Parts: sequence; structure tokens; C-alpha cells
Amino acid sequence: MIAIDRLTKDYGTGPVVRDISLSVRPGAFLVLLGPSGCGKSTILRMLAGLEAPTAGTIRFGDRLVAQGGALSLPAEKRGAGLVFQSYALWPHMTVAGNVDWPLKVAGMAAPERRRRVGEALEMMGIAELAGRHTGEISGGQQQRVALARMIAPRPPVMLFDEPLSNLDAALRVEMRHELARIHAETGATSVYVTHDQVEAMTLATDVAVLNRGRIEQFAPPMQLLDQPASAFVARFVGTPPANLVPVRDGAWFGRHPAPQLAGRTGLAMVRAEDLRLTDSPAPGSLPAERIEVIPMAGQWLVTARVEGQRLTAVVPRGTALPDRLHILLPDSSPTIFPEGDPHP
Amino acid sequence: MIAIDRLTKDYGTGPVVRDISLSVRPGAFLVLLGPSGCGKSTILRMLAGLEAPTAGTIRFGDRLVAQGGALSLPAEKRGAGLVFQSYALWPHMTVAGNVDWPLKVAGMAAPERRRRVGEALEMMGIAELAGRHTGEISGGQQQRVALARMIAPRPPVMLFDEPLSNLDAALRVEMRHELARIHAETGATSVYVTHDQVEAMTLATDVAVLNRGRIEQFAPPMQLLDQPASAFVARFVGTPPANLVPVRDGAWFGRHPAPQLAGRTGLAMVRAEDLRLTDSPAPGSLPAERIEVIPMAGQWLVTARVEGQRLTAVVPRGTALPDRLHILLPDSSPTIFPEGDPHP
Amino acid sequence: MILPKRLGLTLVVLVPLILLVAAPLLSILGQTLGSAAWSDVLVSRLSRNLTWEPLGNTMILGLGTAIGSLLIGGFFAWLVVMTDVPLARTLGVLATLPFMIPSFATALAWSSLFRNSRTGGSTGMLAGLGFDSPDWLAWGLLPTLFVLIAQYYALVFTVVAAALASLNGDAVEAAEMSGAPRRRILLGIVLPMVTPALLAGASLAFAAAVSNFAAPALMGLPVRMQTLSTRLFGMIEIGQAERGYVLAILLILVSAALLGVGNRLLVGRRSFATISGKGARRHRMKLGRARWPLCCTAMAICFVTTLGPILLLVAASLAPQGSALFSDWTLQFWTGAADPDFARGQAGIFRNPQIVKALVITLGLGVAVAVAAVILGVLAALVLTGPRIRVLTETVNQLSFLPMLLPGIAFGAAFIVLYGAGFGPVPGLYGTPLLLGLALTAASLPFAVQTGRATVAQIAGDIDEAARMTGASFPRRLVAITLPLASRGLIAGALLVFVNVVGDLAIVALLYTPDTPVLSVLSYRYASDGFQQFANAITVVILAISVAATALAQLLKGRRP
Amino acid sequence: QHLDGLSAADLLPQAQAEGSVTVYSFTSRIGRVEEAFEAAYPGIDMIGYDLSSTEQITRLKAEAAAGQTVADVIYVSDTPVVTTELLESGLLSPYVPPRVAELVPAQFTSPLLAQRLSTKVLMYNEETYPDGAPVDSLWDLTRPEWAGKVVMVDPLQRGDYLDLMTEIVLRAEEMATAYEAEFGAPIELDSGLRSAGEQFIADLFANDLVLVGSTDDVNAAIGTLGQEAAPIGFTSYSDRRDNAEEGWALQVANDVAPANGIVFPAVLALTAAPQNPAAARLAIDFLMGDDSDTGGAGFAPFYVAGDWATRTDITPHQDAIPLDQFNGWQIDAVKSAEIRAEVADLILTLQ
Ligand SMILES: Nc1ncnc2c1ncn2[C@@H]1O[C@H](COP(=O)(O)OP(=O)(O)OP(=O)(O)O)[C@@H](O)[C@H]1O
Ligand SMILES: Nc1ncnc2c1ncn2[C@@H]1O[C@H](COP(=O)(O)OP(=O)(O)OP(=O)(O)O)[C@@H](O)[C@H]1O
Ligand SMILES: [Fe+3]
Ligand SMILES: [Mg+2]
Ligand SMILES: [Mg+2]
Repeated sequence: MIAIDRLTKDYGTGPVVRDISLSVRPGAFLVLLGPSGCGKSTILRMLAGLEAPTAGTIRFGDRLVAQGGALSLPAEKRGAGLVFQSYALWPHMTVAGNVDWPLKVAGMAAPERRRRVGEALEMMGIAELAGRHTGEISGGQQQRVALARMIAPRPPVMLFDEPLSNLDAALRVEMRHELARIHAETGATSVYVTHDQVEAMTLATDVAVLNRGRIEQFAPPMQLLDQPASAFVARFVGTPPANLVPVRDGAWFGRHPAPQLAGRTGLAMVRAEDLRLTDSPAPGSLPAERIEVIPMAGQWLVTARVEGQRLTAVVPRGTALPDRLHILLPDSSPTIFPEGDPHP
Repeated sequence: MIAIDRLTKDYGTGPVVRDISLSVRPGAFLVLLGPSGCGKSTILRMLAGLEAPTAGTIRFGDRLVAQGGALSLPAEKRGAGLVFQSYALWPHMTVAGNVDWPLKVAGMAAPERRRRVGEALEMMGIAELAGRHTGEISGGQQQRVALARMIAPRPPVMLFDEPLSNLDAALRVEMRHELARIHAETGATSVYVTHDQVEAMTLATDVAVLNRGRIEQFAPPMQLLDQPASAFVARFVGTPPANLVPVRDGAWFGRHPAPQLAGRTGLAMVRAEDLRLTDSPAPGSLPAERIEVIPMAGQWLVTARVEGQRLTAVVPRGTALPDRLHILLPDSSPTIFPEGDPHP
Repeated sequence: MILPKRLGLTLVVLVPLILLVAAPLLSILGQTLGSAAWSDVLVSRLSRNLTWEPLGNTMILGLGTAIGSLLIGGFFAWLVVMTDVPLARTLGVLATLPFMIPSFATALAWSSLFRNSRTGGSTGMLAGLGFDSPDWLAWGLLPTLFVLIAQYYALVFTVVAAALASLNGDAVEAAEMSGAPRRRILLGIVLPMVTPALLAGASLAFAAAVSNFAAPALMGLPVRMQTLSTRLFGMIEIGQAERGYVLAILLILVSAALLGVGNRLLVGRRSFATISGKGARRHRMKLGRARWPLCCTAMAICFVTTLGPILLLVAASLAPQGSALFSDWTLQFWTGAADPDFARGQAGIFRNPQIVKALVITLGLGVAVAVAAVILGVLAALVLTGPRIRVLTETVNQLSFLPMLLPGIAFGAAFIVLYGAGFGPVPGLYGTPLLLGLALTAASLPFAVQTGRATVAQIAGDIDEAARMTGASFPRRLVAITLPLASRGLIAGALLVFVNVVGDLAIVALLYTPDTPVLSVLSYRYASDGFQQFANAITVVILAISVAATALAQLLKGRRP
Repeated sequence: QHLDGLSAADLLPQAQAEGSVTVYSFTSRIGRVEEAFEAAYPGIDMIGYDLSSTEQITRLKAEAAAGQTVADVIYVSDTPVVTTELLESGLLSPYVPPRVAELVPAQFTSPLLAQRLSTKVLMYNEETYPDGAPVDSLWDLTRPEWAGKVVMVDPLQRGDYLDLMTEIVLRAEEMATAYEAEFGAPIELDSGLRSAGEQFIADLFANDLVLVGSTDDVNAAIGTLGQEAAPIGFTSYSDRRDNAEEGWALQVANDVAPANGIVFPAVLALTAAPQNPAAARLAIDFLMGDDSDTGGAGFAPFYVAGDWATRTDITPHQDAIPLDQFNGWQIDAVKSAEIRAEVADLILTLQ
């Protein structure tokens, strides 16, 4: 339902979105994942109609809504809703007023509006704040107002820019489930920007991993984990993401040969769960320095410095972890990426 | 070094911070954790001197800096730095200008300032944006500018309000390490608001878990996980947080008696890793409906609905997970909290 | 081709600007073409005295007034809006008033202190104390500058206060966190963040100063200081109007260049989006021990620039003799019946049969023009703060700024010529109040546009974008989002326009009809026959209306969260 | 035109049919005329506009350009500008009611009908100088003892003061004679100056002449009571009537060589194509006063000490020096207009 072709955007300081093509079917939930500044918000703004592409086209279904340098259907005609990264609440209105206004614009009758506003605020857990002004509520509450405002009119295309970033973990789970429910109910094609891996993994039908304005990989979520298309994706996706260990001439770090790596050079993907830690040297182990230990999913994530690089390992909770550890690399790696960034 | 005594704040809509007391030693790293709207930012603002407490006192070392209704040392005299949740960048200045201005105010010489600005921007990975105006950078970049601006003058007290919320996971790890390093180097007493459990666990020397303006628990991070003081804390802390399963008259959900629970009633804390899933009914198993599966730390977090409640279990990656599952509760629970919220 | 954003709106704004401003300007320009006036003014033996020296003085006064007004007006705005100074509301009203006080009253206030014996008559208080002020203190640039600043800091105050009132608290708080002292925060953060308002205020003060006639005529002439406005007035008065118009055009060119440079230097690429879509709390800075000293300083300035002149003006409407303002007060000039032994049989102004009608018409005109100008002003402001379109945006900027610099009499005449007779299906407007309204709207545009633009520039782009996402049309967004957020600026703009209209004489004089008497014409009539007290009394009435309008504006602003 | 020959009574029916008449007047006293006129001729509405001479000129020109004639009658001073800018360009036409043709001297009926005469003359403070005027010649004003003590309105701000300066240049020969009488030697002209009149203006400005913005400022400067050494200056003789009310001691310096200033007319004229031609003529007739001693209701607002009716049959005001004893030059609008711009340029270079 959304088809992007060779989309490029340049604010005059060099392209920030470069030649992106992708398409998703109606009702899809596309998650954009990528490092800060990679162009996620820019793509969302172009989809919304707030920014005209420099080149390339955007189609909503059969409808060409933007074409670089030629056409850009204005935002108010696209029927899309957007949760702004900056909330963009209307400071002169109350919380309820913010949610209500789009419904008014849509020409809804007052009772229906009242119902929807109440429902949306309820869903976001901010019903008791309805009469407050936007300066009189907390950051997370503001973010929920922004979300409620976008959702209340049920737009056919929903765009989310880090909509849950300022919520606590528990609430985030709640909201995520609400969003999933709404998506299932309305079938609105959605594009969702997030930095939260869990959100990406659970909500997405498709994920686009972006890097410096380019798509690194476009795939269903699980595939990203299982078959990352590049070193960048491997290093970026997953909780924790995979370690990338340099291999030179068949040897880890160019110094610790492993038979099954024979002749290989590049960045080997080594998942955290494939590393082992011991408190005393073992055959083939490398000395490591413990940096931090994080309890997660009943295990411990241990980050240690090995050969000047940070590696993360998963160990059972309660493992003895002295300051100086020894790390055992696996015999081999399923994937070895060529070294160096393909897009310098 | 920071001592808060019976601190209360009321904006006129009822108290939002209620009677909070805590103290941390110089150089401590205090993390405030709590649901959206529980009063974290308000506490930070009172520490900063931007808001006067309604009642109670704040001491920095021996110095009484605020006393409800009587005294509030103005912000500019407290020597504290604050990263605002809203960033609060100065829109008329460039990125570099924003970081530079506080240094100018501190009366630093130009070469020193240049060095520090460069260093801070470098650290935040936004050196190449130095000349941009704040409206011309992405949300995450703005957040990093806010962080750089606060850190550059190295204030003796550092206050952070969700400083990394808009950064991607990889960058967040980077920044977290930088902050840890800076804290270690300067020994600045820090108060840090976050929703990120990993940040809380790794950075904190002390954590205060807040709920509706009250402290639920004040303890070192690991203790929160091991000995949560209340059902609220148990349900709020941890990745994933513990499940709280109702027990009535010695029976799970009041219907599935377990010998070791005999006579107990309350909310039993059951960690995700203590739940087991099977694909066929087993003695004592409860039928469950799978909701979602999240790969994490080499395991799968499975959320399922049991008896109308969501429970999360950790299972090894690759476990077979049909839509309809069966869940095995443990024989007992280390902690059973009394039912009902102690602060209605 | 994608049409540039806001092209439609820009064109919509340009049409009335061209009709109301560009056409009259061109028609004035047309009168000077081919006339010897250009060479007389620019390159003759006369040009030094006729043009360059007055131009120099004018620029000194204009820039001096702009800077002085910025300092005082900016200080007041900060004090009243951003701090916990005592009596803030009172100060707020007092600091708005000077703009409404006629220059001659302010000049009178200065004179009553520093006047020396150069022009005979009675001398000032200092002379009474045995200190005869030197000429440089009593006459010429310095006192003129003082009088102008004393009046026009109110412009900066009004515009900047409106902008500050909608400043997000957290940016200021961030500055406080840096440990900066208050003055530093004021100069380094608060004022720069409202640069568009400062620029708007300074531009208005500049334009008002360079086009002010009364102050340099009263304070400058005795030492033969001429400005372009005194020259311009004189040239038209002695029948050499072309030269006057050439001077006016010269003034416009120089001012436009200054405005352009100022815009480029001060605004540039920077953003002034201080009304953001993340809710932030309002913030008042605690002054601590400085509260009362600062309040007293402000009060002192208000006394000298506001209360003093008003007192003198009121006295001048009560005292029979201009040389003894504080003796023999009588209400005869206000309410007295005709008495052949008093004021040549002139009855008090409240017995003037036209006063009620004039009052009603003046108010009506003021309100109507304020509404019209503010609507046009806010549209122009949107154009000016939106994405730039080559040439067009700058045209809007300049056209909406320069009416203040056009000589009112020429402006009025041009309106008669252009719209008096009507063309095609358009009926002739000459002699109708509509023509008066149009001309006054044009003349008041700078106030509306500059104030509007200063506050519109503060609204972060995403706030309007969020409204666009809902599918709301431009007019709808304008009414529901932009206008409420810019309301303080718009109210301030409406107030300035209203006051300007109520006090205007130059344009009115040429376009009024006896059916539409206005107060300023009544006042002028009294003055032209030497009934100065009666004229003053009417001026006091105008002032009272302006003060009432100010109070109303304060109320309106106060209602907003 | 045939209307020009009709008497007031003959004009009346047509004027009543027209129903109204619009007058542009340079003084607000038109208001009182209006009342009197409407009382005298019920059914004819007089509409008075109070406009300065400059405004009248600008307005008439703009009206002409727009093809809209609003005014029927104008009442204006500033004759040198009016004659050149309006009369010569055909925007005005002269009219002399037959009734007064014989009563007004010829010099006051052409080119336009003068209704009364005003002044810009040398005045002094009779409290400070109880023995009479402290000067006996205009040339005294160029002496060092009057440096910084002569006050007048900037001639480049007000037409009537420029007219005064122009007249001095026009009367260069008289000025030369007076110079010799005052200083005992023939005048020597500075280079670039062409006459004794120009020399006088140059000397006057060089003698730290004090310029102000309005006649009231001049009056206050020289007239205010309680001054030890009041300045002297040029202003309107008629302002003397305000002495008591304003606390002034203005007195005219009549015995000054060669003259104490100028006497200039306020004129009445028809616009080129008045919409109410009969009522317009009737209004001018009315403004010229009736046959009583003081001119009656139509002239009453202008019957003041210090201004003189041009009609010889109106008795001069008892409080003022009669016109024939008054030592001022009567200006010639046409000659004035010829050199006025040059004089303005001269003054411009002196400032
Ligand atoms: N100006 C105000 N007037 C009234 N209530 C306010 C005001 N500011 C904040 N509150 C309320 O006080 C409570 C605490 O707000 P605070 O900003 O401290 O929350 P927080 O813990 O920082 O939440 P978040 O994680 O969402 O930022 C909230 O419920 C909020 O609605
Ligand atoms: N107006 C602008 N002018 C110039 N560059 C801009 C402008 N807006 C954004 N950029 C740049 O474009 C790039 C992409 O910005 P964008 O906001 O799309 O990033 P993002 O992926 O949303 O990042 P984040 O996760 O930090 O929000 C950034 O590097 C940013 O600096
Ligand atoms: Fe003599
Ligand atoms: Mg973004
Ligand atoms: Mg907060």
C-alpha cells in the first residue's frame, strides 16, 4: 500500500535519505530502525507530506503522492496521522482539546467526539489529565497525549516517530499491546520509527534497517536476527546485538588461529550466547577484563574488554565473574562479513 | 552529599511528590526510576532549584539549599547542571554555541572553551554538526547536544532527565559508558532519571523507585532485583520484570492449590525464568494462550495469557511454541506480597 | 514543477500590499520623475544643507532611538514579563503609554527641565535653580534623541513583551542552570531568543523616529538642526513638494537597506521557535534583593517618560496661560459655556456639537482599521516567517514596512488620485470613510506586520504541521492554531494600530469629510486658530481613549493561560 | 460667465436649488461662518473643511487628477503658491461679487479677491522695552547686540515667513537705502549675493538667528511676561489680542525702516468647475461681509484687531493701527512667486 521508489532527500547539506526503495502491502506494519540521524524522521515526514522529496516517488496504493521536484500532495490531503518525535502538542489547548481538535476537523458530531476523546485518553491512561494544559503534565504524559491525538481519528495511514520513547518499561509494554490491538482492528498501514528492539520485533511485519540514509536490510523481523545482511545490521539488531570479531588470515584478532576459520578474513558474527567465560585460562581462551554485568532474561549479560574491543557474552545467572576473566571464542562463525564499510 | 528530607511538592492539583526522604554520599550516582508521571522530573527540578518545594528540605553537603515555603537557593547559585527532558536547547544558537555559552558564563578563556566544546561534541559523536542550528538536526542529535551542553562545564552536581531516551540501542551503550567514565573521572554527585533498566542497573550506586510521588524502595540496584520491597517494585524492575501471580488460600489463582503455598494469600513473585512452558498438558499445568515471543539474551521471552493475566516466561531459544500452551508454575514463591496497593 | 511553499499565500498578501502601498508609492515616485528635484536634492550646492546633513541627523536619531529604545524597552519587557518584580501590571501599562503621548508633550517635559534662554520665554527648572543649561543640553540632537527614546521605547516594550510572554520557560531555566547572573541571562539568552521581536521593535522605533516631525522641530530648530522630516515637511509647506517627495524616497531607500541588512545579520538562518510542541512551564525569574531597586528604577523611568508628560498635557488643557501651567486652573476649556470674555467666546470642548460624533467615528475607525491591519498583518507575518521565495518575500517585507516613512499628506493625495474616482465597476471612494480606512490601514501596516511577525516566528514549525496532519485547511489552522498562539503579538499589534489611527492627522487631514469628523482633526482645528488649550484637551481625550485601549489589551492578554 | 454678474438676491434661487456649498478654509473660523450663512440662507447647507493651505493645494490637485471636484469655494492665504500652483494651472477661477467690486481696491481683486489682510511683522515685548521698540531699522537685527536674540519661524517650514524673506529681496532697493541710513555707508555685497535684500537675509542668519517651528513659539519667546532681555521677532500683529489671556506683552514695532514686515491677503476663489456655482458665489458674497460697519455676521469671525478687511467701507478695529498707518509691505503674489524658490534656495545655503 505504501511504495517508495528511489527516494532521496537533501536539505542542502548533502543527502540525508539516499535512493531508498521499498514497498509494503496494505495493513503492513513497517518499522524503521537505525542509528540517530540516519534519516528515519525525514522519511516519515516525506510520507506525511511535510517535506517534499528531492528525488524519487512515494505512492499510497495507486496514488502517486510525491514525486521529487514535481509534486508533493500536501499533508492535509494525505489522510495520514503522525506522532511527532517532538510531540508537537498545541500548547494553547488542554489535553482533551488536543485530542478533540482533529476530530472536530474531521467533522465529527460532539457526542461521538466526546466518546472518542474519552476512549483515547483512557487507553493512554491519562483520562484524569483531560483538563490540564500541556505544560502542566509530565514528559511521558505529553507523549501519550501526542499518541492519543493521532489515534483518535483512526487515520488510514499511521506514522509513529519514537512514540513510546519517554515511557517506562511497564507502560511501554501496555502501550505496545494497545498499538498492536489498534493496528489489528483498523488494519491501518503503519510506519513506526523506534529504537526499541522489542517494539521492532513484536510489532513489525517488515523492518527496514537504515544507515546514513540508505537501507541496509529490508526484511521481516526474525530474519534480521537470523540472517543479517551486513555487519552493520548484525551489530545493530538484537538484545544484545551480535559481537563482530575481526578475523585475519584464519585467526581471531589475527592472533589466535581457529582451524575452521582457515584462510578467512573479515568480521565474524559471534552471538553473545556463543561466547563462554571462565575464571581461569583454558586452552584457546583469551584474557578479558570485565566491564559490566547486566541481569537480563534470567541470565547475565557480561561485557568484557578483549584485545581492546568490547565483547558481550551471555552467562547463566550466578556465574562467578572476577575482574579478570577468560573468554572462549567459538570454533567458527556462521557468518563472516567483509571488513570495512561498504558506504564510506 | 545530597540529603532530601520530607520533601513535598504540590502544584495546586494535589501533591505530586510526597514526603520523600533520602540521602546519598558525595560522588554517588542516584537513579530515579518510576512510572510516567510519578514525580521524577519534579524532584530533579527541585534539586536544580527551578522549583521551590512545598515542604521539606534539600541539603547539598552542609548547605541547606531549599526549605519548603522559606528558602530556595536560586538555580544559578547551586552549581548543578541539568539535562532537560525537553532538551531546552537555545534555538537561536548553533550546536557549538549551545555548548559554548555555559563555558563563557563560567568565565573560561577562549582556547580552553574551544577545546572543551570540541571534546564534548566529539564525545557525543556530533562534532560535524557544530555549525548547524538546533532546528536542523535530528531528535537524537538534539538530545546529545543537550547532554554535551550540560557536561562540558563539568558541574559538581549533575542532574539527568532521561538523557538517552531518544538514542538507538548501540549509541545508548556508548553514551552510557561515556557517562560512567565522566562520573568516575569527576566524581560529580549525579541524579539520573531513566526508564531504561539497563542504565539503572549499570550506572546506579543507589536507586530510588518512585510511585505516585512516594519512594517505594531505596536500595542499590541488585538489591531491587533480589529483594523487591513491594509488589510494585517487583512488577516494575527487571528485564523482564517478575510476574506477580495471585495466590488465594494456598492456591494459584485461588484454583490450583500448591502444597507449599498452603494457607497463603497475596501476590506471589514468580520470576520469568521460574515458569516453564510445555506444548501439552502436564500435571499441575495451566492452559495458556501465547501472546508474543521476544528473542532476548539468547533466550526467548514468551508472554502468554493465563487465567486472564499476562505472564512472561523465559524459555530456551528454539522451544516449540504453539498458540495454545501450558504453563507450569513453580512449587512455591520466595516472596508473597500482601494484596492491594498500600497507597490507595 | 512544485510551486514554492506558501506561494499562494504570498501572492494573496502581495495583492493588497501592492494596491495599498506600492501603488501610492509609485504614484509619488512618478511625480518626482523628470523633476529637477532629484538633482537639487542629490547633487547641487543645496544638497549639503537640504539632504546630507539632515540625512546624517536623521540616521543618528533613528539609530540612536532604535538602540536606546531597545535597551529601555527590552529591559522593561524583561522586568514586567519575566521576573517577579512588584507592580508588574502597573509597570506594564505605564511602559506602553509613552507611544500614545504626543511628542510635543514629551518635549515640553524635557523643556520644563532643561530649557534655557535661547528662545526667550520662560526657562526650565534647572535655570530656575540658577543653572542655565548649555545649548547642547537644551536643544538639538541630544534632547531630540531623548524625547524620541522616551516615546518609542514603548514600541519595543509592547512588541518584545508580547514575544517574551510566549517564551518557553525551559530555555531560560537552562540558562539559569549554567549559573549565569541575571543580566547575562537577559542579554545572552532571553533577548536574543526574541530577536525577531527586538528587530521588529527596533525597526518600528527607527521608523517612528525618522518620520517624527514634532520633536526635531521643537528641540532642533532653535539650533538649526534639521532632519529629513523637518526638511520634508518644510519643502511641501513652501510649495516645493517634489523635493520633499525625493527626500522621502531617499529616506525609504536608506531605511529599506538598513532593514534588509538588519534582517540578514540578526535573523539569518537562526530559528526562534520558542513556542514548542513540548509543553513547558512558564517561568518567572526571582529577583531576590534586586526586586525593589529594579522596580524603583522602572518607576522613575515611567515617571519621567509617562506621568510627567501626561501631567503637563493635562495641565496645558487646564491652565489659561501656556507660560504658567500650574496656576489658575479652570475647566472652562473642557466644559465651559461660551463666554465672550473667555477664549474669544469659544465654548469648552464638551460643548462642541461635533465631539460625540467625532468620538464615535474615531473609535469606529480605530477598531475597524486595527482589525483589517491585523488580519493583513498576520498573513504577511506568515509569509515573512515561512520559507523564503526569491524576491517576493523581501517585497512583502519592504512594502509592509515602509508606509511609516511616506509623508502622510502625499500618501493621502495618492489615495485620492488612485481610488478617488473609481475605475470600471469599482465605485469612486473619495469622500467615503472607506477611503480613509484604506489609507489608514496601509499606514498602520508596519505595526501590525512587525508585531505579528515577531510572535509568529516563535511558533515551532511542528505545531502547525501537527495541525496539517489532521487534514485541517489553511484558514482553519490559522484560526485554531496560529492566531491563538500569536494572540499576544496580535493584540499588541492591534493596540499600536489603534493608537496610531486615533492619533493620526497627516493622512486624515487630506481624506476626512465634515461628515466624518475625527478627534485629531478637531484638535487640529482648535490649534490652527490658536486655541491651544482646547486642542490639548482633545489630545487628552485621545490619550484617555488610548489608555483605555491599553487597559483592555492588558485584560485580553491576561485571560490567556 | 453669466452668474458672475448676478447679485446675491438673483443667485439665491439657483443656490437654493443647488442646496449646498463646500468651502475649503484655512481657518476653523469657517465653522462660525457656516452657522451664520445657514441662518441667513436657510436651505443652503454650507460644508466647511478646515485645511491648511498646503492641504488645500494638495487636495485640489488630487481631486483634479481624480476628476472629482468637491470644493466649490476656497478660502486660503499663501497666495504666492496658490497663484502659481492653482490659478495658473486652471484649478481656480477668480470671482468678485458685483456688490463689492467698487468697495475693494483694485490691488485686492486681482488676481484673486482678497477678503482680509494679515501680517508677519516685527514685534517686541513691551514690558521689557516700555519705551517703545528697541530697534528702528531691520538692519539693527544684524548688529551684534541682537545676536541670538532674533526669533522667527524657519522660512523653510512656513510659507508666510518665506514670503516675508522674499519681500525683503524684492524690496532690495529700500533695504539698501535703509542700510545706508543705519550704518552711514553704502552697502557692500558679499560675493554670490545679488542684492541688499539677499545680503540682509545672509547677515540675519549669520547673526545667530533663532528659528522655531511655529508662530506660537515666536510669541511665547518674545512675548512672555517677566523677561529681563526678551528677544525680538517676526510674528502676526493680530496675536497681540491674546496678550491678556496668554500672559504676553506683544507689541508691534511700527517705526522700523524700511518696513516692519509684510501684509498679505487671505483670498477667496471659486474652483474651476464648482458643482454648486450659484451657492459658491453666494458664499463668497457672504464671506465678504454685509453693508454694516463691521461687515456683519459673515465677516464677524474675521473682524479682529490686527487683521484688516479689504473693503474700504468696513471700519477698522479700534484696538489696532489702521492699515494706512501700518508700516508693512503689502506683498505682490505674482512677483513673489517668481523669485520665491530662489530665495528659498538662498536660505537653504545659509542654514
Ligand atoms: N505545572 C504542573 N501543574 C500541575 N501538575 C503538574 C505540573 N507539572 C507536573 N504535574 C504533574 O505532576 C506529576 C509529576 O510530574 P513529573 O514531570 O515530575 O513526572 P515524571 O515522573 O517526570 O514523569 P515522566 O516520566 O512522564 O517524565 C505528573 O502527574 C504531572 O501531571
Ligand atoms: N533542516 C535540516 N537541515 C539540514 N540537515 C538536517 C535537517 N533536518 C535534519 N537534518 C539532518 O538529516 C539527518 C537525518 O535526520 P532525521 O531527523 O531524519 O534523523 P533520525 O533518523 O530521525 O534521527 P533520530 O533518531 O536522532 O531522531 C540528520 O543527520 C540531521 O542532522
Ligand atoms: Fe538702529
Ligand atoms: Mg528522528
Ligand atoms: Mg519527567
